[in-house]
Amino acid sequence: MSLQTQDYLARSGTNALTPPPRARDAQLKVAKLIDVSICIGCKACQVACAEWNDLREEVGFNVGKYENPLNLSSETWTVMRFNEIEENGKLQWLIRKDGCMHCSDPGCLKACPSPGAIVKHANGIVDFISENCIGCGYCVTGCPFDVPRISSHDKRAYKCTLCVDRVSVGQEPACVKTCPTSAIRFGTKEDMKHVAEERIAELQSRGFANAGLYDPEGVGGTHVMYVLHHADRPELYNGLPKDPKINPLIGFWKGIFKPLAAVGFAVTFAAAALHYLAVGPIDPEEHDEEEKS
Amino acid sequence: MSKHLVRRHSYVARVGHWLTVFSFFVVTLSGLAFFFPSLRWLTAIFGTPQLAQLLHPIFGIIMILGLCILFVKNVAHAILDKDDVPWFTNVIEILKGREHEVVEVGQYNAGQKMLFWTIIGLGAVLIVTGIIAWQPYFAPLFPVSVVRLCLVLHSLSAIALMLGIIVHAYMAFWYKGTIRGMIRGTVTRKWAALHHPRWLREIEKGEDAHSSRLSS
Amino acid sequence: MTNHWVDIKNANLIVVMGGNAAEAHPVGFRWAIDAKINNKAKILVVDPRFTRSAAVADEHVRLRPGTDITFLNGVLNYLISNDKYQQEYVREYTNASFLVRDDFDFNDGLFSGWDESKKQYDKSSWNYQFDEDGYARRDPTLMHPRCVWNLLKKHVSRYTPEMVEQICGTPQADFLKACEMFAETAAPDKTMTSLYALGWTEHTVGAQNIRTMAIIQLILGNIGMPGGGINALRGHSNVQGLTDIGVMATALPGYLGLPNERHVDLQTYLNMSTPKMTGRGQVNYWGNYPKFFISLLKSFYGDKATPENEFGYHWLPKFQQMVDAMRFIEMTENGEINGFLVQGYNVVACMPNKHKSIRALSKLKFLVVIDPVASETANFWQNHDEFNDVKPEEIQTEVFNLPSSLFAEEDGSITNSGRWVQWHWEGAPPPGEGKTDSAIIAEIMMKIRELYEKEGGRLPEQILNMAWDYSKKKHPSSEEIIKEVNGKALADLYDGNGTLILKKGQQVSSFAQLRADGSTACGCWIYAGCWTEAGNQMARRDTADPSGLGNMPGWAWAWPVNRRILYNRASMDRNGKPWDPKRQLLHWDGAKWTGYDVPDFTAAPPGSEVNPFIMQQEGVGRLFALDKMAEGPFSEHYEPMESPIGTNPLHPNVVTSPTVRLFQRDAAELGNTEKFPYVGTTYRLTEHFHTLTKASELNAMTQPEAFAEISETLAAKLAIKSGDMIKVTSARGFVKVKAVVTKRVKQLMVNGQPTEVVGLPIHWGFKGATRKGFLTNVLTPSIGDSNTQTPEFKAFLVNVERVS
Amino acid sequence: MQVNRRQFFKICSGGMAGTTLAALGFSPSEALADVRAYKLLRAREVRNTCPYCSVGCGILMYSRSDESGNVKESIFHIEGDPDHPVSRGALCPKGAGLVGFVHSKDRLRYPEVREAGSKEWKRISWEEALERIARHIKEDRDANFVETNANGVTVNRFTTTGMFACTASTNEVGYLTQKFVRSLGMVSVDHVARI
Repeated sequence: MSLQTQDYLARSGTNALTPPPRARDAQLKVAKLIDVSICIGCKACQVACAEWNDLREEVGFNVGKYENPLNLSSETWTVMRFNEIEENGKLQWLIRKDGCMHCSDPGCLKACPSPGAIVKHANGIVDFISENCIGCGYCVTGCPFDVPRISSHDKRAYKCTLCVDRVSVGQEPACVKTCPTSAIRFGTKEDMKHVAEERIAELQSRGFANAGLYDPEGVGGTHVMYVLHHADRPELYNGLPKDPKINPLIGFWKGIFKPLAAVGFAVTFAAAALHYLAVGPIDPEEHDEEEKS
Repeated sequence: MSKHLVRRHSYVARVGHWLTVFSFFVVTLSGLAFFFPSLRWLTAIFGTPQLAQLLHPIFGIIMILGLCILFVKNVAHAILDKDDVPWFTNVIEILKGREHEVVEVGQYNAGQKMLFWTIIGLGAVLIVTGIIAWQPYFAPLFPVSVVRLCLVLHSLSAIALMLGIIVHAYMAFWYKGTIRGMIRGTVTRKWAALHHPRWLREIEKGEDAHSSRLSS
Repeated sequence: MTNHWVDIKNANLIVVMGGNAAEAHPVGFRWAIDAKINNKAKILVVDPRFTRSAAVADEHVRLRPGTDITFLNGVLNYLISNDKYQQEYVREYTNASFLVRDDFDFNDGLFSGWDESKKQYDKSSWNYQFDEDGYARRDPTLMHPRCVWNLLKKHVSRYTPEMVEQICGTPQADFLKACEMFAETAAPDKTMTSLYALGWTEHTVGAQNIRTMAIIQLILGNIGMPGGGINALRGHSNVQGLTDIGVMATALPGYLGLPNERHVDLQTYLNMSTPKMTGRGQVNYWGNYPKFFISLLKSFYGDKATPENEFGYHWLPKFQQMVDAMRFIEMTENGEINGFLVQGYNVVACMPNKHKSIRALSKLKFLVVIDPVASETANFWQNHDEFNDVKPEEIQTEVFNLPSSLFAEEDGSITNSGRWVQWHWEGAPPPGEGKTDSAIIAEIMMKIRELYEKEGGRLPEQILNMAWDYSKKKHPSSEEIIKEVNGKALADLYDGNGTLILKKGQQVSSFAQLRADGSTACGCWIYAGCWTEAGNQMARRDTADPSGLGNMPGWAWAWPVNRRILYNRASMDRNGKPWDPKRQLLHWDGAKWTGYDVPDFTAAPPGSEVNPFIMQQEGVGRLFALDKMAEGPFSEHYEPMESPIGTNPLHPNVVTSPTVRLFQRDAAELGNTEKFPYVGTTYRLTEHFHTLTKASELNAMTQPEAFAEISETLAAKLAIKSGDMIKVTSARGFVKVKAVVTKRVKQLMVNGQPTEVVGLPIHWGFKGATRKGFLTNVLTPSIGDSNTQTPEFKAFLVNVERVS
Repeated sequence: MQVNRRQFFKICSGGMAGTTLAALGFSPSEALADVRAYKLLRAREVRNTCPYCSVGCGILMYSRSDESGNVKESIFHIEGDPDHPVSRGALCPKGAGLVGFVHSKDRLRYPEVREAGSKEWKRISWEEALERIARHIKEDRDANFVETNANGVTVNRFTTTGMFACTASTNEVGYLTQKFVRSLGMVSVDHVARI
């Protein structure tokens, strides 16, 4: 298993002083665009994802809602989330496909302590290299979208790979291909932004004045974007964060704290050494002799 | 009791200490590898990084068990009291190696007592945060924000603990004759007289009473 | 579908009513979304529930289950009284101008001719006035008081917005908003498509629901138009094909009828089955009935069919009464049936009143189930506690379970809703000892033949003379069979000018080549052309779309004669000018009609008197249905048999459909609002296909357990929370399911009283990978539509309780 | 044009992967080591039509083997046929899960009989099943066949055994079934369209 390729833009657990080889970054960035305004919540993407990736979630229960499986898990990499809102007498059933957003500045990668367990490809895909995953769950805490899940069977982290195995041979992700209403599109990020513009204009012409693109700046933009009819209130879509950012604690932990700790060790060791050199050992035997003398 | 030696640490206390030391090293090596990915190679001593991740919390619990023993054994002697005040006022002199000149230490000096409470405190934080962040068993039961906070607190306390332990180990190294106390359980009366004269007096007082009882 | 799936993209308004296209046909629905995005189309959903279709619609309007005719007649009333219809189309292409007999009448809920003692109509007054030549009289000015238009206008005038609100529970403002959307498409260059499915058919007035929309589509000028039409979204993948092939009690392939007892000989049968032309100079294509029928007999009986023996006519069984699915179950329960062969049909799960089905199957001597998976039907005798509370030791039915192939394990063709006949290929053999369906049928057939050949019996020639000229008699290949269905020349065929069209043995390329003299054989005339001398047309894969309208004429093959849009001549005025130049399908090239689709017309030039609906005797679309419907030539609102209001505000003396199909025993199992105060309705979810997908873990994962949807008001009243277990009871039995409390189901004000709807998806049972559960059809009543005998699954009465 | 797409597909997934890889941001040799191996590379691709609803979506079925004689083929993946004019490669959740239906744990593998009053299935041979079924049908037909009605009209029917046909089966099976039932004089016949 190769741990490095020239196509990684970033690689977890890798020192900024010794970055991965990444000369080949003049590449088209890919993106998945999810247009929630034409999503019918059919779950084809869920099934296609499970089918292609050979995942089988346990058959669960109905708990009084349409969601099933109820949440993301190591065997469920995408779920439809349903929300009913009623405003001004008009009912809306907001349905959002949830899963990895493939952030440009991935919090999971930042939090991951295992070298090469999380990589960001030059095309924007953030992928977990399970071989290197140690199952610590730091990625879970790094993700602003609550996406990665640790398997209780093999204790490794899992999430959507954007069907990196399909994309790598020139196909689209399974969920994109299967989407009955073309609510999921795939292409270069530029193209997807353009498609989104057209969709937003169309939605605005239908009275959704706040229609917009969800490509949050706080994580450097994402390679999974949403067209929302209420882009001003993303939280309506079952808690899509309005302004997602990597939590500052993660920034501190994986940022300044590390050199501080290193300095702490250095200082402590140095202090001890210097102290020893200055004061020397205190040996009761010598002391005795000193006193005697 | 020998003429030269006095018993300082019971067998149970020594086992507790070395159990703690051993497990501390294990968790530290793996923990450091998790904290500094460049030290990933440290996990090799466990076989694989995955095993390191698996064993880290288990040795953490062992370390906490060791600490519990130490706590039970030592807590009575670790209460700071007014006799410790001079130690603080003379800390510079002490660092210069003139402790015996400026204070008269009992069983533990104030620095040791503080270290004790620091270790116990950090140990408590480590075990609580460690369990909350333990994947895949307990972490999924808590909100991500709590787990995240726990992980950061865990690493902060771990680093603090490591620094504390370095100081602790250095002190043991600096005060020659200390380490044998923790290995063999006994220290020389000279050592005791130098570092813990008040404690030695109390011991000797006890010995006198004992021998007079014997002789009477 | 008069049109087809891709054509939906050409619509300006998509009305989803009597169905839930996004949920039941998600991929077909992509073209509705396409219309919305690329054609600025609007989507209107009229449904008791806020469905997944409604989630992406521009408007959602609620109505009470079983009141669609009221709503649609209300729309008709709005369109007619506001002059929102396409006048030229109505005048020229519908029977609006036709004069109706003076003794036709409608009074207090009943049409003329009702015989109370027989409980049926004498339909003779439901007809046109004819002139001395036998042609229908017309008044193109539409002024005559007896013309269809004025009768229709009068008939629907009672359906005011107030009446709609009273019966449907639809607030007037919502209803009028919907009417305005319909009205916009009265413009000649605007079309509306109607997407409906079982939400209309599965009612006691199912066929009339559809007719009402068909009338709307005719007056809006939307039939024959790209982006228009009346589009049945058929349920199962080949429900269209099996209907075309006529595997039904009284049918033969190609919508020919199985002879009944009145058809004493071939000539009588042909005379009674071949319609007479009733419009001067019209085509009356069904006049070719004898050609199709004789060709079928030649296909069935081969050389054994000769003019001397009426082409084997008497080997066909003649029926006394139609034994359709519901009557069959009734007869079985009566002990009148001994044996039952079931091919991939989950009877216990699919038929109404599951307890009745179980009682019936328990009376059988033998049951043969041919299925790829374990079904509730094959296992009906197993005890599964309250899910299937039976005593196996008391059930004396001998049950055979034969493992068959499924789609992936066979070659063959299936016909989609848009009439596209598509060929598919086998990818792997069936598991274990499984065999293909055709092999199983053929092997049983050969076994029976063997017995008759050896032992004799009753009329062995009926069995032995059926042609079975397949190279492998026990495993006929799909190619051989479909070539037989397509038909071939049995002698050299010449046209009127003496030119050789086909040599003996060649495949026919169109039903126009069929003959009534026994010189052609054809198993299903509308499929003539699917496998011609040029080969398998159904396997074609050319995706070219020369018109840009999505017709894809080179992809697979559509019946009839690869026509993609039925009645396409009606997309132009009489002179051949398209109603909308952007949607021009055909043009006159000086000698014939040609263009992007196969003309649904003759070679009559522009301006001729030939009307575009060539299958009809008078060549026009019928606003007035003559005697074709059981309940009457116009549609009328009748309450469901289990009505939550117990009256009919339009005519309290005739509450429910007078002609409804209801057996006496089943009448005793009807409930009323006293015990069952809420309206139950059943439906599908997008995650599952009936009870098939529950066998697949991948699908079971996505909707694992049975549930019912109730409104927040009902939940509050009964102290039910989402996720609680509830018991839903009808006069037929009970089911226990999880409660989904939702804003998407709402209380309606009907006839002045609050009415609650309980939604019941149908996908679970006591077999499969999903959580074991009840079959929803425990609850549904055994009542049928009077035209189609389709059971009422959409409106019945239930009670709901919380299970503690 | 089908050939073009298919060729393109094969080429993409096989030899020329590198071009695509580079275009989409992977370097061929090493990146492949880090992503899951593409699983359809040499699978046999067969076209079919989804058996659920009547949209008639095109599907591509992938089975292991190159049809060599020693292999019993097994379909391991099904996805949409991008050439199909209606579905354009899309499949709804039902269609997307088809492989689960093909390999359902509930698939029947051999003929079984449940004897009258019994509580269980018993495995039997095809020969026995066909023998017994044919005998049942013949006995019932011979006992209840009606040649003429009360008025002396030839009717040649028998109602006491019925058949319901399947609407997921092909037109060919439908036609065969039509011939089967009518050749026995059966009139108690229906299919799922009615429901």
